[in-house]
Amino acid sequence: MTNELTLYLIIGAILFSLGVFGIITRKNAIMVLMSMELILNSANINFIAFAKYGGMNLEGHIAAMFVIILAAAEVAVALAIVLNIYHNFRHVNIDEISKMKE
Amino acid sequence: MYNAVVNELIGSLGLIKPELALLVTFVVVIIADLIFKNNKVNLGLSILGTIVSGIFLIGMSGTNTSAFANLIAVDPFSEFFKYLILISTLIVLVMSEFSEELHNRDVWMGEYYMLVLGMALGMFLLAGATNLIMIYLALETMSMSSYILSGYTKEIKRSSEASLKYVIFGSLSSGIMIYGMSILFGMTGSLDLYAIQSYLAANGFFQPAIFISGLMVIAGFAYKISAVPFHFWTPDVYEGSPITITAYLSVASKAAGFAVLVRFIKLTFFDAAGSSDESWIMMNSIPWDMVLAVLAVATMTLGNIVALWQSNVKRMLAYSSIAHAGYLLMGIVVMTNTGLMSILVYFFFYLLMNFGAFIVVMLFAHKIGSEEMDDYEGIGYQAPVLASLLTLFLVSLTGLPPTAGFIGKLVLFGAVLDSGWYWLAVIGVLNSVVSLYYYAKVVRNMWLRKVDNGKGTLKFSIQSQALVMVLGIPTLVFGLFFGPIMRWAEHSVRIFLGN
Amino acid sequence: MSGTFNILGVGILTWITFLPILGMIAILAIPSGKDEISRARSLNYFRYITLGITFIQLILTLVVYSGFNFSMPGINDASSMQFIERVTWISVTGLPMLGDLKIEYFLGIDGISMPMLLLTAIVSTLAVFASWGIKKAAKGYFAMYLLLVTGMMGVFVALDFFLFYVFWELMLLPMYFLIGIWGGPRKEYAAIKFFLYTLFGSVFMLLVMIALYFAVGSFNMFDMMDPSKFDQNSILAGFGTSWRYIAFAALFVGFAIKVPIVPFHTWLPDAHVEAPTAISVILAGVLLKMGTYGMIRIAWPMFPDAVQYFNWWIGLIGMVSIVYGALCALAQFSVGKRDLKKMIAYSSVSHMGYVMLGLAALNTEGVIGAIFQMFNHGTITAMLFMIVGVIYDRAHTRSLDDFGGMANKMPVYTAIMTIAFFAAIGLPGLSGFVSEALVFLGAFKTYPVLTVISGLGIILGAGYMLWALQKVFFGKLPERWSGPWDPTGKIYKNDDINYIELGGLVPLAIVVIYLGINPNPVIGMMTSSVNHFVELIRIGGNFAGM
Amino acid sequence: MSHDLLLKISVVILFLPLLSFLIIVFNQKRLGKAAGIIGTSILGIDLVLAAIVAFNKFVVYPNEAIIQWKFHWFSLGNRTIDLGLGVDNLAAMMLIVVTLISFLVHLFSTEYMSEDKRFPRFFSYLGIFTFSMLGIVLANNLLNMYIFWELVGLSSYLLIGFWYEKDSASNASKKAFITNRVGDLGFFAGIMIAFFTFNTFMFDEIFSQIRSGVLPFESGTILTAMGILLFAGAIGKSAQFPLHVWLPDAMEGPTPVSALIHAATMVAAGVYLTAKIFPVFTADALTFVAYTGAFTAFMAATIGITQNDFKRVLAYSTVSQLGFMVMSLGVGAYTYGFFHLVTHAWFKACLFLASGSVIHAMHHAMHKLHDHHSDPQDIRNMGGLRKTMPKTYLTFLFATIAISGVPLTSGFLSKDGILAGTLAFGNLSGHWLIPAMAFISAGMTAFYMFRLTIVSFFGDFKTEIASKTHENNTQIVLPLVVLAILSLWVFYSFNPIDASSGWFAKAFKPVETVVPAEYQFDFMMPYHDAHATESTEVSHGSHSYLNKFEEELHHQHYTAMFLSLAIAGFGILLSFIFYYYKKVDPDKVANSIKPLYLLSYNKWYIDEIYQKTFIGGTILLTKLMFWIDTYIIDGAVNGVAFIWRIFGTFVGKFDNGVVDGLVNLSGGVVGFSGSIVRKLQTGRVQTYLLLSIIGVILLLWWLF
Repeated sequence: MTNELTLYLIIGAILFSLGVFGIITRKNAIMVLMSMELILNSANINFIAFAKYGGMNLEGHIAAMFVIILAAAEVAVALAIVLNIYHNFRHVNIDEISKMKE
Repeated sequence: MYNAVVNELIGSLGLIKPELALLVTFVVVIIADLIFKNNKVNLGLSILGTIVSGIFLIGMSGTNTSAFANLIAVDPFSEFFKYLILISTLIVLVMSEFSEELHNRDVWMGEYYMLVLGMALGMFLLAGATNLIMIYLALETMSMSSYILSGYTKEIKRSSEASLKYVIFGSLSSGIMIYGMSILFGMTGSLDLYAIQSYLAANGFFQPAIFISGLMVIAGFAYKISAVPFHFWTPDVYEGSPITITAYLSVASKAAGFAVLVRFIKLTFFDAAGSSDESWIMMNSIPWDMVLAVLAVATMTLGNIVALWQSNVKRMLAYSSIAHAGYLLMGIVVMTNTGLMSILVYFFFYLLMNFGAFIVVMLFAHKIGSEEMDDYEGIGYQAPVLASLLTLFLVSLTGLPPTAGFIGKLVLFGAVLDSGWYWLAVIGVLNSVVSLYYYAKVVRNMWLRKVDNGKGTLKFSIQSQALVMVLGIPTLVFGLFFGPIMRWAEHSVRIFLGN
Repeated sequence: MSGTFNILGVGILTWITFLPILGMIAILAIPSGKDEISRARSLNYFRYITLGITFIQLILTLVVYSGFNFSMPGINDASSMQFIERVTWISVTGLPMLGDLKIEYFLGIDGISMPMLLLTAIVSTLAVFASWGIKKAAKGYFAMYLLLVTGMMGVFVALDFFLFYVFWELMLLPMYFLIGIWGGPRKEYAAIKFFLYTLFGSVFMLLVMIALYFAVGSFNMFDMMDPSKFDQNSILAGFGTSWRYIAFAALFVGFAIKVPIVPFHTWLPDAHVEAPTAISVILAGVLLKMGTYGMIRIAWPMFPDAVQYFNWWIGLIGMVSIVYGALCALAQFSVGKRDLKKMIAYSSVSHMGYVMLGLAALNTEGVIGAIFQMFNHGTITAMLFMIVGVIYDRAHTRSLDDFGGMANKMPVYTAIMTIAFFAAIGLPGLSGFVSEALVFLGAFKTYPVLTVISGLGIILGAGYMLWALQKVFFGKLPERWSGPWDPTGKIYKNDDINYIELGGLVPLAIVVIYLGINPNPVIGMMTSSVNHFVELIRIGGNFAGM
Repeated sequence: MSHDLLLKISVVILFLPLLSFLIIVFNQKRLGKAAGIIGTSILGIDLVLAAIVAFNKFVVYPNEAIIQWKFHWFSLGNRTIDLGLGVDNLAAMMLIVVTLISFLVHLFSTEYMSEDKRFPRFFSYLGIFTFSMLGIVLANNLLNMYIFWELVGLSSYLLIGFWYEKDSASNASKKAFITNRVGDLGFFAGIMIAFFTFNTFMFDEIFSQIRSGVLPFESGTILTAMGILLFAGAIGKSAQFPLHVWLPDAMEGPTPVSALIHAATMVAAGVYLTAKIFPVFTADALTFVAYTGAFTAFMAATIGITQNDFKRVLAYSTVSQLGFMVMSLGVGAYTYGFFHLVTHAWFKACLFLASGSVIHAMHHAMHKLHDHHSDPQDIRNMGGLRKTMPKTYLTFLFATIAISGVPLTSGFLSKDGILAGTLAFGNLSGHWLIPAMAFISAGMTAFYMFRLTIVSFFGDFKTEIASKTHENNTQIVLPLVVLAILSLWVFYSFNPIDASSGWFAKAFKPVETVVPAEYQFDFMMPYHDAHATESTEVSHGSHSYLNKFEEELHHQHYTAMFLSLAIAGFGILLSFIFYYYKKVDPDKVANSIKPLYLLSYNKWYIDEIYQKTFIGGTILLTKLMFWIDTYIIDGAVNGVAFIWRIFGTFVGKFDNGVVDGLVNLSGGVVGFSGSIVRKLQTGRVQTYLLLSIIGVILLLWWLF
């Protein structure tokens, strides 16, 4: 049982790492947003896994539900912003969106 | 049993009247926007809603309990921050009315008010949240509104750039936070902070996983208060956003961040039963105070020394707000109620002076079309009243008497010294000396250069000047008579510690 | 008549302190004027309001002086302070840890503050004459000037540390503007340097103030001087602990920067060289005294053990300041721009060194000498800077190379300057002598070697002062000055010093000469205070040994 | 006359010249030439009053050591600072000397300065100078002494620099003041020791405390030091080596000033001080004083031989004579030291005023000839003046005889006593160098004074200017005559070869030392101390002596007289051979001993040495200090700011510039492949994120 939990947690950790890595390395804004989803889902996996193996706690499921909902909302907002970026810059390459510095 | 739940829910609703008022206003503004299509109406309704919320807040002053089964604490501590948030919201709403940046365009303002209210709602919830999911929810509510608001002048490139950076940085931070929450949940078996605390109290041993997950959660808050090393977004976003939103972010959003940071640390990692007002007893051997002290020093030092190099006033104020976050963190480091009180006092004064400075910068920008320091040369002689007030705000930010900022620093350093963090206090005061240099740069440009340049005077509306006065007079008066604020803050340090 | 003295129900010290604020408000309310004529009229209003306010202030100070009881010691004894005004300013009770926070509006004077009060009133009144030529943004100038005066007065009458600190910092900003707006070519640099330096010093003072507050639970200076009031758990409790030494050192640095003492003095030459005449006068005449006043009023009585511990070093610093300042002043003849004002600025460093040396003496002669030297340096250096201002206004240069032979062109001016210069040298018959002699006599009893080395300052002082006198007045008049200063005759009708300038200088000269012959009016009021002070430090220091 | 009245008159005497100063200085334009009359008449009154006081002191109260008055100047609470004034025999005599010479100088100046455009101011300065000097004379304590000491410094500064348009004059006045300040520092240090030890400035109180065994730091060495430090003031004012350099330069002042300062007043102050504090000198201090005086006398005499400027020769002769006085006090011949001060005052004033008369005449002659280049003071331009200026010549000659120590003059009496004193001292203490230097100096004095007289007054006119000179009017001549008459022996002692029987020696009896026996020469200890059983002075024959020294002095009297007569005669003779009969060419002699000649001519190079060492050193030091100030202290301040700024830039760039490099680095650290690392070099936001994460990692790394 503990082994399975560990397995889930490792999957979560890998997803989290991939997400962070993606956010940091992807040039395309859309890809960045997708990486963000990975992070949120890694948290979801943790919540569900803990809920299942950590004593059938309902709170974990509820938390996962909330995260999914908020993730959707967040992506919506972020996409709108990316759209606006495209409107202004005619590209979504976040490398080159760096007018303000220092 | 159902009865009990329903009763609990209904009873709790009574405790969140201020939030409900905001929520209702939020909805009403959407509807009104559709019906009336009139910005004045939207503004009026928003202000009305804010005031109603404030009235409810006054009505329940002194409440010290918990709502919705420990989801939200309704205690004097959150109440204080809610006042701060409400005052900020009011100021932002009024300030927006003067903003040419927002009005000289075809975009409709309805969403703007709505989003400000949404953000205020998120911050209200954040100030009282005692459940990890509630914290996440509130934080996201607030964040999502702020992402949009920072890019509200969407046809301006740097505004949209700001919102993009904000959303990416914010998402990652909240992602890290929720991941940390998930682990914390797993380790302790609960999302409820009180329950987590009891678990840790019962199994009080040092566990890296708990520490790291705690740190990940704190990272989410640290980004909100722009503490080093989560401050990178701050200058860019502050510079790119409409100035009203910059001001809002630098005060209200930061206040909410501090509220939740303090509550999270205090409720989770401190011995609830053993802690007295005098000093909080830490559980485990996690040196939270040392961690925070290092963060505080790094934050204030970085904020100050980078601010030295800014030529844009708005950006300079952004870095200065980082530095102020550093000072405020010192109040948590000491881990006493005195420290907490000093944070509250400081925040209240910070609200006055920071908003004041931003409003003057905005008004100047309208007339001279620039936020660059170099363009401020001789402005003191063209707009003596506003320039004097800006000088007052900057002096207050530096922390010189007889302004409110000095009292803030006095109380803060007092708390730090009182608990024996002498080196921290020394670094703190040295930082405030450094800060003088860049604040004085603005003052220098306004008054020392192009004296009597004969350019004639800049005209500002009476209302806008009155708005600045409303902030300026208290900045001076509270510098001399700060007793009431101290008393209020003292009453507000009580955090609901569970049933 | 000692005790309180009210006018319209408000204490006289409050009047003295806040009268300039009223003046400032009046000035701010008067429009600058749009055209030439109305501008000129407003300018006159500004001048006369400022002069009037400072003059009333002077009169009130003299009223205080006339009612001052010479035999009440004060220092650490609240009951023997005079003209006390005591109102609770801020009171917050039942704070966690902080307990009852109480800050008082607590004014009063004793024999240490009375001379400073007189000095401030005299110098700030007379410096208005030196401000007569200010035309640029005159409204701001006179407003800031009055604010500055309030700050200075407040420092000398405050008996609550918090109040003291507020006044102390209050005069920073007006000073910054006064140097920064109306100063010379490098005014911005000088202004910010002054500001940063002083703030650097005062933040340490702030920390010590807070620490003392936690130790005694009040901002009242008298409580802080009373060892029995200290909370035994406080780090500052007891005597001779290293925390107390650190606290004293921090306070000392805060005050020393203001004095200024080598090596914290480098802001001074810059500030003086750039500041307009009247501000140099105020700066040298009053502001520098705030540093030493702070030491006597605060640092010394609160940390007598630390004073004894550091005393030799304080004396050494005094000696170094004396000799070093004098050498740097003398250096103005061989290097740099040979700036007369810079030379006088360095001479201030040297002369304030005497104050330190006198304080280090820790006996009646030395301390009386030190305080009297504060007063005398105030009047004498005020004269010196006014004098430099007079010639600078005419010649638009201060370089010693550009002058010579002025004695024939400006005989009255020469006479005044000779008096001032010889007073600065410490010529008997002029006030500087009495104080310097007392300092030396006192310091010799404590530190003979330091004192004798400091004596070099006397010789060097004569060197640079006479050198300057010779350069400016003697020899042949350079070709460029052979004509009248102002051929149009609009500003300067004749070549010699004019009546407005004399209005500033002659009263000071009279004070300097009179006190040189009869120092009793000033020394008399400080004797009982100083004796009490010396006793206090001595006894307090003895605790350290126990 | 009661004590009180006497003191009141003394106060009037003191303040009358100040009144003169005040009246004149504030009414310069209005008074014009009247200033001279006012000044002179006030001094005339002063002189009369001084005579009254002196008469009373000498006749009515001859046996009272001092009539004095002390009062509180100001109070320090637990003690007071007292001032006072007193008239003892010394003061009474000095009152006469100062007021008379000042009066004569005033009178002289009414004519001499009549063409000066600042005529009134000159008289005002003379007034304040006389005031200051009288203050010294009447001081009965160290503090008063110091106060007026400094005021003399000020007034001499004003007078020497009176013609300030000349750089040489303003330089000389500055030099005089600063050189004096060096001595004053020592003086003041001595005062500090005295005040520290005795808590009083009063002479009589200090003496009685020392007598009762109170010593500074309980050490005789410090007492010696105190004496020497107090004497340092005299070294400055009385132009003793090594601080004599100001005096010759001070000749830049108008000649009446030279007469006033260098004959009777300022320079006498040092000797007067030494005499006043004579009882406190220990054996070592006395030896120091004696050597200082002897060396000064010798050195100045050697310089005087070769100078060509009329006034400079007189200046060096003054320095030399002052050396005699100081030496005399040093060896213990107190009476004769002071005696020489008085006699010297008359004949030196006479010499200076006569030189003024000559210069005045030369000046007028040059004026007539429209000659503006010649030096009216150079003796090589004179010659034969006795024909054109007989009265000046006669008075000058008589004063020269007096200074050379020829019998029937006052100079003989005093100098003889001094020389006898040095012999006695040499005999008793073994310091034979002192009498040796004293006698040589006496001989040289006779030589160079006659050289001066012969070259300028005898022979033919050397220039046309000299031939066109003529005698000055009464205002100038009268003072000369008065002073010359006063140089006769008869005023001091009716016996022309022995002063000890005269009234002067009786009035100024040797004073007892107060120093404990262990620190004093045996021969200086009073007999009643040395032989405690005997109650009073020991009688030896017809004389009674205070101590062994006085006895020895008396015994050496005739030896000294013959020796001095011989040596003075030799000097005079040599002078005549060289300059009158021209049997020997002085230039040849000079060439044959060139190094010595140059040493003398260049005043022993002392000015040059000071210039190179002290002044040069100080200037170097000031430059160094200022450099330190600018570049090190201020530099450190600015440097800190600079480092802050650099740091600030660095951190500022952190957000964009440096970041790329860091990203590269961290990429490598994380171990990603090269291609991915390149892709890592991305835009800003992501860099921020990366850095945030690195920050957290660093934090964790630090914690664990």
